[in-house]
Amino acid sequence: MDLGSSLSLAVSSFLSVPVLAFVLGVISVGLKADLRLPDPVYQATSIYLLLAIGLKGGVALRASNAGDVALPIVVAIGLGILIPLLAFVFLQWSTKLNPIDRGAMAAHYGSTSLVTFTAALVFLESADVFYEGFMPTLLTVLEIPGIVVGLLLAYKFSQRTSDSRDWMREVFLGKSVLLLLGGLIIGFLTGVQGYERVEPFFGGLFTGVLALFLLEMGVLAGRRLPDVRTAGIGLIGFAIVFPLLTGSLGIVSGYLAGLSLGGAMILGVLCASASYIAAPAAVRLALPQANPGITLTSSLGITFPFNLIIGIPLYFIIAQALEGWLG
Amino acid sequence: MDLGSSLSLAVSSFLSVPVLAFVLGVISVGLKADLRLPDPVYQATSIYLLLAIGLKGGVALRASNAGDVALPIVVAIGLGILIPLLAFVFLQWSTKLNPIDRGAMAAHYGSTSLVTFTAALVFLESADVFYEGFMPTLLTVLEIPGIVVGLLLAYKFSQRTSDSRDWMREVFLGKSVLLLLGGLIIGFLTGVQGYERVEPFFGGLFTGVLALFLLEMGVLAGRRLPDVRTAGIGLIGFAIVFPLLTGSLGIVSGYLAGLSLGGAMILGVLCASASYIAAPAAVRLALPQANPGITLTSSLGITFPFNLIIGIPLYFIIAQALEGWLG
Amino acid sequence: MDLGSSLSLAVSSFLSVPVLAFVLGVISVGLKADLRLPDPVYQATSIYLLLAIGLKGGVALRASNAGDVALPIVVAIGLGILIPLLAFVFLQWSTKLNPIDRGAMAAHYGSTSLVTFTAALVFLESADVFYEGFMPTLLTVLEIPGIVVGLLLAYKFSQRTSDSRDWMREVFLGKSVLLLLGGLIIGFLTGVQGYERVEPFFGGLFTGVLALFLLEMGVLAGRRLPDVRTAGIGLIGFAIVFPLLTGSLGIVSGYLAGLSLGGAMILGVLCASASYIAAPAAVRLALPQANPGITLTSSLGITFPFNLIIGIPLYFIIAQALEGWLG
Amino acid sequence: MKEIELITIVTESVIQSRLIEDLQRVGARGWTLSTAQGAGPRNRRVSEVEGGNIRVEVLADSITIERIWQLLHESYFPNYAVSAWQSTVLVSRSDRYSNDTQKDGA
Amino acid sequence: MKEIELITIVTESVIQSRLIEDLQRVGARGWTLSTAQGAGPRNRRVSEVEGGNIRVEVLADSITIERIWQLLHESYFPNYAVSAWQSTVLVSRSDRYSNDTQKDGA
Amino acid sequence: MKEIELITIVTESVIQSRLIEDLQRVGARGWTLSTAQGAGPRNRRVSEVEGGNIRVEVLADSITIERIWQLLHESYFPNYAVSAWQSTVLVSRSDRYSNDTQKDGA
Ligand SMILES: Nc1ncnc2c1ncn2[C@@H]1O[C@H](COP(=O)(O)O)[C@@H](O)[C@H]1O
Ligand SMILES: Nc1ncnc2c1ncn2[C@@H]1O[C@H](COP(=O)(O)O)[C@@H](O)[C@H]1O
Ligand SMILES: Nc1ncnc2c1ncn2[C@@H]1O[C@H](COP(=O)(O)O)[C@@H](O)[C@H]1O
Ligand code: NA
Ligand code: NA
Ligand code: NA
Repeated sequence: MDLGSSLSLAVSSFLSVPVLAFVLGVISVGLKADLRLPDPVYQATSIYLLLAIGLKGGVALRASNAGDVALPIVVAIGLGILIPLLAFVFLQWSTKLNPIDRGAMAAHYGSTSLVTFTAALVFLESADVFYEGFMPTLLTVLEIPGIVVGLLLAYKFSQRTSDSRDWMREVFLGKSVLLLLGGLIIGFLTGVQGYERVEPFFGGLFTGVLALFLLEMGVLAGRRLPDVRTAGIGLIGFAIVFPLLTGSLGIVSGYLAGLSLGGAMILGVLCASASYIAAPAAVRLALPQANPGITLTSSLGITFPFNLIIGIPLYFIIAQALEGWLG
Repeated sequence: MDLGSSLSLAVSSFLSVPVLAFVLGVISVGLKADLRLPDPVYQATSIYLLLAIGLKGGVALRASNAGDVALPIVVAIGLGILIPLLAFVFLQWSTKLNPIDRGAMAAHYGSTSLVTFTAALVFLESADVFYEGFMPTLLTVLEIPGIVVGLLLAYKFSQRTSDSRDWMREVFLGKSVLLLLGGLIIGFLTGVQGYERVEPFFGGLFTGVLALFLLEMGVLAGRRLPDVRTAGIGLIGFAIVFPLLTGSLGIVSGYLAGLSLGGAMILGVLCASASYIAAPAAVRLALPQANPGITLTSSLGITFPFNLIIGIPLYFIIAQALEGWLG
Repeated sequence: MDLGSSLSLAVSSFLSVPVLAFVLGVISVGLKADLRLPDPVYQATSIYLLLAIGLKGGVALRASNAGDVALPIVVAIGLGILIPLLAFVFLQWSTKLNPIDRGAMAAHYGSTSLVTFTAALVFLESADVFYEGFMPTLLTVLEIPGIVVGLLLAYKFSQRTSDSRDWMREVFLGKSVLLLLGGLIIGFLTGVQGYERVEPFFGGLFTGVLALFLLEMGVLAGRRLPDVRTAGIGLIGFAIVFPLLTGSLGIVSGYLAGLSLGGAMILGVLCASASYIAAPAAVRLALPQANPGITLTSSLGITFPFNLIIGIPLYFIIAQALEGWLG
Repeated sequence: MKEIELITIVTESVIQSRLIEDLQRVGARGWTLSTAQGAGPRNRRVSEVEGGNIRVEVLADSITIERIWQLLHESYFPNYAVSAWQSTVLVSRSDRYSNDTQKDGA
Repeated sequence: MKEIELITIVTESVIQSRLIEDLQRVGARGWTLSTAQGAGPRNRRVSEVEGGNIRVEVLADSITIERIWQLLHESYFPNYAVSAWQSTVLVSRSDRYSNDTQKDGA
Repeated sequence: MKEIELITIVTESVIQSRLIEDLQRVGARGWTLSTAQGAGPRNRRVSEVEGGNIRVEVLADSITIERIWQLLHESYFPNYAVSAWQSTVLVSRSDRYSNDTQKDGA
């Protein structure tokens, strides 16, 4: 596949219903007419996406060879520890944030974004590119370590003692981890036959529900835009350059772990994406002194739209370019 | 198709799941056991219907010839201006309402009802009758002018000055307009291929979700029934006769604008239907002195059920009858 | 079908997505991270299930022979009166509950559980076993009499006078009865052709939505588990032994009423299951002195999980065993 | 501005319609209701399955409030999970809420 | 602990954004809003279709509260379904809510 | 009828379970919670993504209320978006809410 057709993929990715719904959400904020879903529906949608991703991944995991899965999991854990360290150092260099805010940022960028991941799957499926079905396992694995490392960095470098009372629970037993993990296990146990019976719900509706969810994400991201303008070049730079860096790191690691083009690209997306659900809640509890305005502006206001619109096709192009050497 | 088969169509329309669900909702009010959907789910359902209608219309619009669409749009705008004027005059003649309430009524009947429109589409699809796919464009076009003309009439004839602070926004950037228009544009941009990926959600579920929505509409309409009894013959007459008039006007205009049987019938439905979501909100903000009891009793308690159960098959029969001369 | 394949059916029933989702819900409570659906979504899901069950049953009812349906209905009414009497006596013998609490329990066990019924349908469909399509009619018929008899027993034996002000309405015109009955009638009127248009929504999504609902039920049941430990052997014994008894009674009665293997098994499930939605609400209004802790612990904390995981395959095996003699 | 009494009642949502009817029967001319969750010393209820608590506020003259307390004591406190509290607040247009002086005749 | 005024406004949800804007315009430095249902002597509204009532609470100094009452009298009481009541409550960090002494300079 | 204190706390929903635990730890025997939205002078929070505010009411004796204020000052005011206010209300069955006289032994 040459660059021309890659670019046309990028355009058709932008013109997919979910991405356009995101843009509609952003625009609606500008028009002061937020197209938000009612909160309970937004929550239900997010439960649906987590379970659906988990289920599908579990079914695929069962069909996979344990040997094929083990190395990517180990690599993902390594990346989950490495990336927040990189973020912490990068931010010291590019911004004047204090250690607490840097730890908070590290926790966000060390963890992952379900929706970005999902959009990448939809991208590959539209393009008919193969990826390893067990990728949701890596999503689950990458969810937690980044948050823990980020928080520990903040505690260490701010010389505060941690009241780990509820954040441990929040991190390890948060709803998103439980639903993903639960879905994985259910999918694994039920297998192809069991999945078939719920496929019209968890499979057929998936892209449509994602579009609805992205409409809402567009509103949330749009509300952050005014803050982006005042965020400072250091933070904006981080929110765009850092994902490119970790995205490429993820792709290379993916190839080295034996993943296919699609799998390597998705590992790249996982590394490049920043959490805006699990991490913010955990950080708010564990690091109340951190300024949530900064982390959300960066992860939700800049990195998320960047990844969704530019990043996903870009990581794909990068993965294609590297395939010859590493794939 | 002769009258006999038209009548059998009418019966089978009444016996469709969405219409029967509406009847169930009405009956449940009589039994004091309102079968309402929880409010957030009702709102989400309405977002879904607007987006789904818009998307499908946008995909069809792209496949249409600009020339075929232009004339119907112009005609629709003309009808959107004419109908509230007719309503204002008709009401002066048939009721004792003051100019403010007449303006409020004109705004409701000048705008359109999404659900009536949708039920008409489902009717035509069940009957395998062709209609122009771009009809949602006309729905969007007809949403706004009627409300504006109605409000201006009220201001002019009550010699009040308008505090147009928020109603302009409410009218032009209300959620329903944004979702419809957004859906249209997304559908237009994404085309058939993009739509295919969300079709199981936005297409496949459509009639079922409409049934759920109509259950709720039945409850809302049923609650208006006690007020209908005390409404006075003038208002009741208006709520039934006026739609017949504007419905026929719409059908004739549709044929003159070059629409097919199905298209003309749907333009008739759009003209005959009265808004009960966009208009009430705008009127409440712009004309707080108007009595919402009157407008909702008329539009939701009489015209909506009338159109849903009798009107839709009737407009179809009228459209068939006129097809020979005008089609 | 021999015992071996029956057992393998039981295992594959346990490994179905809905049952595993239930288990996930229970576990999440143990991990203090309740995976509850937002309340409005839970309510909407329950409306959906009731309507969907009713619709499908109504379509099947229309296709049935009146003669084939009449006897099972009469038998179901008889069981609806008999079972609460049995429960009342059984509890006097096995526990020290006062007449009010026994009446409350009788009302719960005399009525039925939609979700257990639904899970049984899904079980039979997975196993490709025929059942009479009109079974939802029996579900509807069995909903009410048990509650009434249970309440009357409580009043009689506690020598209290009943303030029947709102419980009559609650029992006879509760939402679940209205939705089931409404669905049945709509299905009956609309027939196969009308149903086809909403099948992707009400049929295709059914098992998936059930899985989501069971996730929530798992949380609710899991919250009852601490109470189960302190419930006393008499109550626990009742909650497990009584369903086995009434389940077998239902199966035998089903065969005698001319039902097939699948139909008899489902009648058994209806008899064995205890209400945890309609009955609790009615009992709370009609018997405020009754302790809801006891009835919910028994019906939701013990009987429901027992039926879902062990009961359904067990009733199927019993029905198979009896088929030779009675079927 | 006039003083009037405000009573807030938190109870199980399953008895919502009965409570509202009862309140109107003893003289309340209006009410405002929100949904709520809660815990208390009694905590014996079915509401978990049925959607939690309701929180009802009623503005009324002190005679009506007196009757509401009586209603709660007779029909609600013994068997249902209820908390209720009363305070005095200032309103304008006080005849909207009171049965003493039905000037606005609604 | 200092005394400050609390006004609670219950009205139709359709005018939510206008009301919030108006409150801020006359000096409220914050607000808390919940959704609600209700009935009252007037009951003339469109809210049923649009999602019921809202219940807005504003803590403010008495001058601002005075201006809020005036706002209600001029723009809301005549045409919308509204109930409102005022009471005095104790807060800590009272300068957060008051315009009298803007020490925290927000 | 006895007087008792009512404290209302509005804060970010993300800390709901921590707050409820803390309230019970310092002696609250019950609580009522509704969801809410809001704005204030601080407005620094993550709640937008997580579902807005919560509004918690606690009836308690004045010693417990005193301890709740202390809790808020130490653990909540510094870092979270919080508003809180206190008032005195009348309740019947006051021993349900108070730790002074635990007559009902719950
Ligand atoms: N001390 C309290 N403060 C605030 N609300 C309370 C208190 N105690 C009880 N409640 C509320 O009253 C409801 C009923 O209490 P109970 O009857 O003890 O179950 C609870 O669910 C709470 O919503
Ligand atoms: N006496 C009252 N007590 C509590 N709330 C009231 C009362 N009267 C009216 N309300 C509330 O104020 C809203 C508007 O009242 P109205 O203007 O009479 O329609 C109602 O929907 C109720 O929520
Ligand atoms: N003046 C006020 N009146 C009512 N509620 C307020 C006020 N100020 C703040 N709040 C509430 O307290 C929350 C936290 O305020 P803040 O700490 O300023 O972000 C806000 O989201 C509001 O719900
Ligand atoms: Na990442
Ligand atoms: Na119209
Ligand atoms: Na039963």
